[in-house]
Amino acid sequence: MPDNHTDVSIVLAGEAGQGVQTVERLLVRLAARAGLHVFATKEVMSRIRGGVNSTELRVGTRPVRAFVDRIDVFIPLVNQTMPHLQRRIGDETLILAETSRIDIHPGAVDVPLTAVAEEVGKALYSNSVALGLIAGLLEIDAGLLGEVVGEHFSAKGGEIAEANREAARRGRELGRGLVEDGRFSKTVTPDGDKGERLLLNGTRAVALGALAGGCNYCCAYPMSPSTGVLVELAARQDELPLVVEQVEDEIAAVNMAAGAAATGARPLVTTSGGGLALMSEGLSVIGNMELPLVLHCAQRPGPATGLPTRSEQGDLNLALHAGHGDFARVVLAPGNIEEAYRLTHHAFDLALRYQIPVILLTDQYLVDSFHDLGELPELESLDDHIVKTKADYRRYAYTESGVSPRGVYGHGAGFVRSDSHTHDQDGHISEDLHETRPRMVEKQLLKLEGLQAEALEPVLHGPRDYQTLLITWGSTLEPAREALENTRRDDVALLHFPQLYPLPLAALEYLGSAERLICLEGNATGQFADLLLRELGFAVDEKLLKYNGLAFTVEDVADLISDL
Amino acid sequence: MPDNHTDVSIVLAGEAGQGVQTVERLLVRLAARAGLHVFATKEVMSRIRGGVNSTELRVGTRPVRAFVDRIDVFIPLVNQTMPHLQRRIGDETLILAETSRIDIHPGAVDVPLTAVAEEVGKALYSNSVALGLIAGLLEIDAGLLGEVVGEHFSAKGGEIAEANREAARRGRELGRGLVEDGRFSKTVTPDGDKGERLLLNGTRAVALGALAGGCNYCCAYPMSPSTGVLVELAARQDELPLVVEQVEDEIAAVNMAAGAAATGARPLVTTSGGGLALMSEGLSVIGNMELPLVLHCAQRPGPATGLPTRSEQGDLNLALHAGHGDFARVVLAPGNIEEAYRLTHHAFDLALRYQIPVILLTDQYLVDSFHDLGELPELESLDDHIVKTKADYRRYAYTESGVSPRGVYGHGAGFVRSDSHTHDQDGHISEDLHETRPRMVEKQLLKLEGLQAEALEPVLHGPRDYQTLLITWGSTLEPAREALENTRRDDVALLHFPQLYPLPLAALEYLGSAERLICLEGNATGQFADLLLRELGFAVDEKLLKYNGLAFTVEDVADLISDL
Amino acid sequence: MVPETAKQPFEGDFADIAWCPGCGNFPIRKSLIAALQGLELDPRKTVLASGIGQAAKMPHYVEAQLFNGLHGRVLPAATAIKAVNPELTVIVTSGDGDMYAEGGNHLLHCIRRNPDLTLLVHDNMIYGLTKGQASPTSPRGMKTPVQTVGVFVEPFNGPALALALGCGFIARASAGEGEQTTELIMRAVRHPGLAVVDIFQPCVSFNKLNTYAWFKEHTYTLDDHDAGNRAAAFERCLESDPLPLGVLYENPNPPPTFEGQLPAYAVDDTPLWRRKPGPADAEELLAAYRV
Amino acid sequence: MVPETAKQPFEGDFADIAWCPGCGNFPIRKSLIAALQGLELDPRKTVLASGIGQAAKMPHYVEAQLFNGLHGRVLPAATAIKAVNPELTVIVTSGDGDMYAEGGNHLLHCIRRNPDLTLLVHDNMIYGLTKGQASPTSPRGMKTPVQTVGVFVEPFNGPALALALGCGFIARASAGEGEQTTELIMRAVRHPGLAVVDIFQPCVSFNKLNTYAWFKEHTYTLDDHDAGNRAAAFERCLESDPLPLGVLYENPNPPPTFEGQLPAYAVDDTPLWRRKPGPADAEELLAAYRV
Ligand SMILES: Cc1ncc(C[n+]2csc(CCOP(=O)(O)OP(=O)(O)O)c2C)c(N)n1
Ligand SMILES: Cc1ncc(C[n+]2csc(CCOP(=O)(O)OP(=O)(O)O)c2C)c(N)n1
Ligand code: SF4
Ligand code: SF4
Ligand SMILES: [Mg+2]
Ligand SMILES: [Mg+2]
Repeated sequence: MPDNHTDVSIVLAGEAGQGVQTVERLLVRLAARAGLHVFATKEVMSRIRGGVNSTELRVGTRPVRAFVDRIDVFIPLVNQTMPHLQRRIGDETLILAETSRIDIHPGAVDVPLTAVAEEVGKALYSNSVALGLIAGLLEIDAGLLGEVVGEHFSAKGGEIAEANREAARRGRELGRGLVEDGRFSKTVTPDGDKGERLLLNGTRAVALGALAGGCNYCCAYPMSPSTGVLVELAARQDELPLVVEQVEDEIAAVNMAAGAAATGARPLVTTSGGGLALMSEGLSVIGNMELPLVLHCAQRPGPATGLPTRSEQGDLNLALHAGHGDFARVVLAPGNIEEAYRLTHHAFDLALRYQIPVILLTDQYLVDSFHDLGELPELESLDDHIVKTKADYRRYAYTESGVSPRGVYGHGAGFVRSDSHTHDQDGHISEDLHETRPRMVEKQLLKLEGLQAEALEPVLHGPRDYQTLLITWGSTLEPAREALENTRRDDVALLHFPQLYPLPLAALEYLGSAERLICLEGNATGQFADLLLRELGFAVDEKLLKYNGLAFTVEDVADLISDL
Repeated sequence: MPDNHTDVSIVLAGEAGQGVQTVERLLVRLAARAGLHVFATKEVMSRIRGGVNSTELRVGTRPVRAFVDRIDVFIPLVNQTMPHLQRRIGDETLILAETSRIDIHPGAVDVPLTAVAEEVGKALYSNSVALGLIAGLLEIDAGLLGEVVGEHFSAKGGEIAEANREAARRGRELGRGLVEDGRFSKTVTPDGDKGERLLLNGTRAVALGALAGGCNYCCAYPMSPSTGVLVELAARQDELPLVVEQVEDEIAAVNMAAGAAATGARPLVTTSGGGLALMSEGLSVIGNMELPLVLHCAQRPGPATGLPTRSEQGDLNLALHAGHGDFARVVLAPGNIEEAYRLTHHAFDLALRYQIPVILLTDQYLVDSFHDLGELPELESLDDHIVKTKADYRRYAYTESGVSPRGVYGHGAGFVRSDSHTHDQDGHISEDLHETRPRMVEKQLLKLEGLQAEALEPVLHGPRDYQTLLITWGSTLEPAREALENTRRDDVALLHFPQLYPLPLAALEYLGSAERLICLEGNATGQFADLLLRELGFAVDEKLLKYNGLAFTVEDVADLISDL
Repeated sequence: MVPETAKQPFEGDFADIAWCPGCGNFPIRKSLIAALQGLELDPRKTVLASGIGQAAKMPHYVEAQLFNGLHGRVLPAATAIKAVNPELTVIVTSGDGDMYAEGGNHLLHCIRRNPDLTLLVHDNMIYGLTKGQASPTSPRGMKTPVQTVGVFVEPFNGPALALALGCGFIARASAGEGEQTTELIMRAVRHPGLAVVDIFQPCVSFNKLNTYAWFKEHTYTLDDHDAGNRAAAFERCLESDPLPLGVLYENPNPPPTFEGQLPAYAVDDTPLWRRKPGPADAEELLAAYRV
Repeated sequence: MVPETAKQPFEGDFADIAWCPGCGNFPIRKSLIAALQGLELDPRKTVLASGIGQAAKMPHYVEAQLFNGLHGRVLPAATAIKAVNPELTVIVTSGDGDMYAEGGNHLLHCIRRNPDLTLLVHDNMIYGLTKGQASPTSPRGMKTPVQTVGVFVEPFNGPALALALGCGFIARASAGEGEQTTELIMRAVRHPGLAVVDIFQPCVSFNKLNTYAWFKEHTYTLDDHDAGNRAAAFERCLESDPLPLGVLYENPNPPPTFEGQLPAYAVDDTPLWRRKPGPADAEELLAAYRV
């Protein structure tokens, strides 16, 4: 492939606990401040120390928002490798290693990170040397580098900050040297966009979207990769009207959310697939009690414990069907960081307006990936849709939309009865099979009509008169979009679904216009393809499935397109 | 409709605890011994005393195996009714009531049950009077009546037995009187089949099928309507090599079963929808650990607590998708009592041969309905497929079928490692994304190929060159079959699916030959119709859905057919 | 004067109560209503919360706010109800299976959290609603259709467990002792923090062993017991025949409640449901993520 | 003589152990292997069972039979392993989150059932694997990324709970005290019935409070304690500073085990997995349903 990339892909590999993540964070900030576009994603092992983790940093002239296989610069900090990483190192990859310590990469160019760090003070500073090295390769201004390093280490005292600044400066010289020697020749330049930019990952986008949606109760049990949202919200519990409670297990989380919702709160539960599985019964009670709940599920590879720190899109079937019996629900799946922000807020809107559970599916890749972006959309303040009850209030009154006015305990003259049985309009247990039972089932399912009518439409990328249509949901969007843009094919387009259930009928026309449908999914059976067939009657012609624990790369999709 | 029925449908309605079930049991035995065919089903409220429960008894010349709306004789023992019961009482219904006490049924013929009982001794005997009354209507031999009543009450002592026999005799006279007065004129006669007959309900069929399949470990948490299977097996725990343990919750059940299976047992778990929902995570571990498990789910109406003692077929989606991630499973759903026996055994066979979870879906109607039947099929003794391990044993060795030899702890020189993570062939945690992860996923899913190849074929009832094909699964089979037989249409047939997943490809031809497909299901959304579309690409033309807590009746299906 | 026909608070108009005639739940209902009336609580500010079982039907038979959730899962819900609106009085009614089997884990952690709830466990030593299987508190040797050879595991000791985990108020009552039960419920509701009352309750349909008479015979009322002493309380909790009735333990310095320590109420005690973040907060926080 | 290079039983050949250098799980592993060797157990007849967490990875680092199930769910599985094959020695390794949070309900009921298992709870007062949230045993005031205002609920007292529910053997060990830990594990394995050992374990990555030094300073070894006395044991279990190490309670008359009372073993002690019903049994039972 001709090297026509407008970005540099740099991969650092190190042991857990070796500080690769600090380099990632600083570099992202540095590049963004330098006016460059930046993307960072990590893949880590399920351990706290040791092993081999890696971080990919893409720095570009144009926006970069996706994972690529290609590695332009590889910086191993550990003398060990993983086959899935090794595979990505190509002939063109510049390998920069401390060859005295790291001797498994034959073509490596020596960069004496530790030696330089020790010259400055101690070996500990070698991360700052590495940061400087990259800054040098990217021709980032020395002053800016010093500023970012200084800010980060200022809390640790002036001396340490100064030493790290010096280490970074020395690293930068190493980098500049490589450029000058012609060892590295890619240049990325700022695109001139001077607007302020945001640096977010999916975790933060979900957490902020929840707050924008008025979330005031978050209960969860820690589970990778969903814990970040809990942590992000916990950090706000002393400034905002917000209860954040780590509970004893996932079942407590969903049932606690039920109590919170019945009392008028706007609960968020965050978990991963195993936790969602445990909440299955509870989801059914949210459905039958008609309570608003947003349930964020950050997917990781299953089944069972699977790969705790990796990515997959294997919980769609569970999200669609968790719980027993028939009840109304919505499943949303943001494709990128903006969408994560917007859809989390939208999830609260739907949950509150329809009194239903809304499941928000993300994955490890999305929640852990950062990139710079412009302003986020302005969101509306959401109404609770709570009424002051009258004495004759009926929690489950039949209405035309299936949605009954929402009363809460102690607000008004009525009694609010939230019940898990088949109940009458008052919320009392009913065994009237002739009238109440079927009618109450229909009342609840009626909500699906409204939900379907306002389902978020799929978004088309690429030419309008496509022959082949690639279909994505969730985080596959960005790698697919970049691959499509790169190929500039006028016969291939991409249809991305932010809402997975109920499916928007608007999809029919898009699907019907294609000669060939290809579904891209991060699971082993093609769960969304199954759903398209079941809900819309369209059988896809081909599936591109990935289930090794990694997200799709731009190349995965590019290869697919070039084979068309 | 002309009264061309060869059976009598008798409904008794009484409070919970009033003894209606004793009458049901005795009458079933009595009729069967008299050489008549008999069917009994009950519908009860979720309470121990009071309310209105009813039992339907059909007694016929030909085999009777299904629920009908039509009531020929209605015997209310309680002065209260339920709309769904009231609706079934027609002009032709003979209502026999103690009119002094029960005054809400205008056309009732007085039968002084209590008065007669008191004459004999005490009011308590009135159930025996009622039994005799029915025996009289059915022209059952007095000697046989005395015998059956005597057997039942013998344990309570000679005097009580004698009094009940007398009460029954007097009741029989009441019945004979009604026939002689021309108040009742239906006759059913033995069909001459002198073969020994069995009287089973679905609960017993599942329990016995499990024992035939070698079940030696049953762990469960009580939940209507699945508890019967637990009770049925518990009754055998001191004669058979069988552990029956009531656990603290459903999650304990499925995880205990995992431990039992890993050690070489053949576990059965029995539950209902809410319990299955709670076991979702556990099901995923059974899948990933590759352990044999039979999970019986007796469905009741959901969502959430729903209607605990009623019937529905609303947990299919859950059975198909419970658990996170992709793994192999089988879902079977017996249509009647023979099938319940046979498929439970078959479920063990599949679970043991493929080391997978097999879910057996029944429902309240099936587990609680009795009828007489001929001999059950002879079943084979199943092999454990356990190997004696060698020192180099690998629990998850790759094989052509995806099934690895099954070792158990302490049997042989090897180490058996049952693990819930993504693991290597040895069962140790693996994070090798390049090779092990995808390969292990594929190994597990490979089993689905074998399973699909040997999937149980659907069974056609009715003419081979149908235009309209009715589709049933689970307990809808028998009402549909009877309705179809009654109509004698040569353009309508019935296709019944004993196996729901993976679906047999043989179904394609059946479905393809129909001009019109109608799916009959006991749920509100048509879950099986969705599955047919998703798996086989056939969209049904129509759905007949019932979700009021009652099973389909013969008339429900007959009405559908006559509207065709 | 209230006209004779008018219903007193909480009594409501419940024609059809699904319990068996003679069931111990009836006297408990009476005691509960008397206690709520005695405390002069406002039914509209009182939530009765429950799971599933015969005892758990109670909220449907008392005129108050109702939350009737899943079997075993009421405590996390009740904790949230109180946290989201601390102005409410929250009473949980539960059974020995609901609370000590399916709900066991939530009980442990609810005791640790110590929300200001009153937990009534109707302890009939049997599963009533599912027709007579052993419950965690069934005595050794009890035969049932599932425990055909008799229960052979140790009965669950709820009060001892609560004490071990630091619960601030633990009492035992008996349905047959109506006034005492009323009294104990009143004290439990008044206790600031989680108060557990295990109430012996005859199940006339399925437990033929632990009847009204049996409970009468095998219980005594605590007299000179120092309820403020945890070690003394432990010995009382372990007594098995006769079984003590009354307050087994009450912490003289009850620890702070869950809701009382939530940062959300540190400066503003308006119930949480009336307050929430919004887009403005999100935007303010976004500032931290600007490069 | 064993050649120097040969591995001793249970040691295995585990090049890559995923714990952090310095983690308290290393000394616990050493104590555990020493105990298993000391008891001269056959690795092929010994099952190490666990859930999920750092402690729960132990079975992957000891050469023995392995069952590594779901987070919090090991006890029901381990109970069945022992019931299906009582010839096996079953050791459960678990963490404070795994056992006392997600697994709490199973712990309660495992204590009641009393299968002959040894339960080791590696108590590091933190969630290690998920990177440092509070666990049920985290002390009040501990700040974490989730407990930003500090833990404000009562720490979970595992030994007191076990005692309240009648567990027959309860001990506390400390990873730093290797020999004592070996000793206690050996006694626990020998105890006929469920034996619980709560082992203090420094987590060097996330718990900066409860370090090796802290445990050294805040523990003492029980000396003239009457471990056969439940009331005395309760007082010891409630002690919080210093914390006692050693056997807190051992029932001199241990109650019968779960598997020992199963009807399936009443007349035949062949492990259940070698025995099963079959079609002939089903047919015999069918006779009862013939009219
Ligand atoms: C998840 C789940 N499992 C099982 C059941 C069935 N179930 C309902 S009540 C009950 C136990 C009843 O016993 P208890 O809590 O002691 O209440 P009681 O009826 O004795 O008052 C059970 C097992 C259920 N509703 N949900
Ligand atoms: C159902 C489920 N919920 C959550 C998790 C995530 N998880 C894994 S280990 C763990 C807790 C670890 O703490 P602990 O049990 O104390 O073990 P440690 O790592 O400290 O040894 C959690 C929450 C999971 N694997 N499964
Ligand atoms: S079954 Fe027992 S607990 Fe339930 S209502 Fe009847 S007597 Fe009461
Ligand atoms: S995180 Fe803590 S418990 Fe886990 S391995 Fe590291 S030191 Fe040990
Ligand atoms: Mg009970
Ligand atoms: Mg821990």
